[in-house]
Amino acid sequence: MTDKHKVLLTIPMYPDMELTAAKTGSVIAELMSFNEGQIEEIQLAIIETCINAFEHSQSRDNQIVIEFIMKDNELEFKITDQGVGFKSTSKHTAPKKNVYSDLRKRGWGLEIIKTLMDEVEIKTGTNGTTVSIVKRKTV
Amino acid sequence: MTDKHKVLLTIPMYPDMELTAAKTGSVIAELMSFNEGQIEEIQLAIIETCINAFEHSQSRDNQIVIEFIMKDNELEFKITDQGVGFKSTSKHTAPKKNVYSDLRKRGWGLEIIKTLMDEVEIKTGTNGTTVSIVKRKTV
Amino acid sequence: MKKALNIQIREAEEHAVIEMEGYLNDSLGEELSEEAHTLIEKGYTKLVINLEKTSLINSIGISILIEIIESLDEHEGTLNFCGLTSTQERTFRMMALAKYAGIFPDEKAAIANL
Amino acid sequence: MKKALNIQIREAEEHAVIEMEGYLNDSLGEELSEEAHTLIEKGYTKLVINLEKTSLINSIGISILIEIIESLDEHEGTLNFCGLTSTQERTFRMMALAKYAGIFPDEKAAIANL
Ligand SMILES: Nc1ncnc2c1ncn2[C@@H]1O[C@H](COP(=O)(O)OP(=O)(O)O)[C@@H](O)[C@H]1O
Ligand SMILES: Nc1ncnc2c1ncn2[C@@H]1O[C@H](COP(=O)(O)OP(=O)(O)O)[C@@H](O)[C@H]1O
Repeated sequence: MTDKHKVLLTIPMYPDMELTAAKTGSVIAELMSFNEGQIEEIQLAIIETCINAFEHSQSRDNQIVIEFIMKDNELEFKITDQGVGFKSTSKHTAPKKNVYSDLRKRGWGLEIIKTLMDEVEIKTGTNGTTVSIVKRKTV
Repeated sequence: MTDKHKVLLTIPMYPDMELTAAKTGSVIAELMSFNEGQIEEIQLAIIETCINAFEHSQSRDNQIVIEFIMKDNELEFKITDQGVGFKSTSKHTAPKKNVYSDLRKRGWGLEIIKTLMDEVEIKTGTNGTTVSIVKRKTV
Repeated sequence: MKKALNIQIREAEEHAVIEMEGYLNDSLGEELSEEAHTLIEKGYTKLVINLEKTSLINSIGISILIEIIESLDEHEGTLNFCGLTSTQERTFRMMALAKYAGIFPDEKAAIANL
Repeated sequence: MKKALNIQIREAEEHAVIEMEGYLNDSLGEELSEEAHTLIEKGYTKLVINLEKTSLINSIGISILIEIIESLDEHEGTLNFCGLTSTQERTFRMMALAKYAGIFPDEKAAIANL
């Protein structure tokens, strides 16, 4: 894989900036001939990952770097912040689904990403977090 | 101006990749409340500048970096390649408009950019070229 | 003014329809929430939210939809959605939203099933 | 197959209309050029190019449009455009394309003025 197939985007942590990332991903996915539904899924995954970084990373430089890697049959995107990382105590579990108050509680972002994408890998530490996501053209 | 208002995009010199840059610019312009016509103009200017870098820069790293700087009333974008720069001999002049054969000849890119945008500045040398463009919300 | 741009309300005898345009995030979600609560205060207990022109919905937007379902439920009302993309429908089902609100292909069906 | 996706041809008695979807760059431009030349070979000298669904046109795309005007001119034909955005029209006028081809708001007017 050469740099020929990489796009790098740096956005500030700023309301609505996740849309810039999502739209950039959308055009790349379109050029790769993903279908409409998959393009929407990719946009959602980018949006949720960026919002998580905005909300939880406490990053000092207030920036997110997104690396898009176009492969023959899949799009990989790595979303990196230089924040404080995931709290080691908060093991992530999917929220319960039965009661409104549970429903309303946040905690759906990662769940949505995992459902819509083919691979999700989180590397996190006190120097920051990288969420690597793979979406394949055919499931 | 802080980094809060900067978006950085690196794309490979690869057919259609100029669309990625144009669409990223388009979302940024939309978030900044540029109108539809202006957004199209910004996209065209990005496309023409990127195509010029693809065609003329002879860049070794095959990359273009685009820096979007969002200001209150204007969008500035700087498009940089690490290529050989403009040929010092070829003073750029607008092509003639009377005869087909002249019409057809290339050489319209910069002309289009200058017509559609408010400011265009070219810094070029043997280490590469940066085209800085400003589009204002109101003329 | 802002409301007029992004949110349309259509009030009928027995029900009301809310239609939004754009990206359903926290800020559009807040506008939506205000509109919905105004309608509930007016006495409407049967609402349709038409998402045809809503291009993207993030998880914060979905939480706000859940809050509206909850408010309606307190008034023994009903909410139906229409105009979802297949991805939106998938997300709504995953988040069990579909248990508490109907999902219909178009506004006509959503209204008929209130 | 590719052609069917991006380019539509509508042949009438006296004229033909070409409509394209998407980004008019070198590759779509080449397809367009082929279609136009096929029509000219068939004897059509009055063509309309409908740009309503053409979202963006780069300078290479415009050069190809100029080549088509030139070919038609050799056959004493006429080309009219329709469906341009105001930015496209501005670019066309700047490049003096408007001197050699008509620009009309819609297909009906473009056909009527061939
Ligand atoms: N970039 C990040 N930096 C630090 N923590 C994160 C990051 N992304 C996610 N997290 C952690 O993962 C948790 C789960 O995220 P998510 O499923 O999106 O739910 P929510 O954002 O609603 O809490 C967050 O509450 C947060 O603790
Ligand atoms: N990024 C670049 N690197 C080197 N030369 C450039 C670059 N951009 C433009 N040029 C020079 O400027 C000239 C004019 O560009 P333009 O007006 O777009 O016309 P065209 O690309 O059709 O030649 C080009 O022919 C080229 O010599």
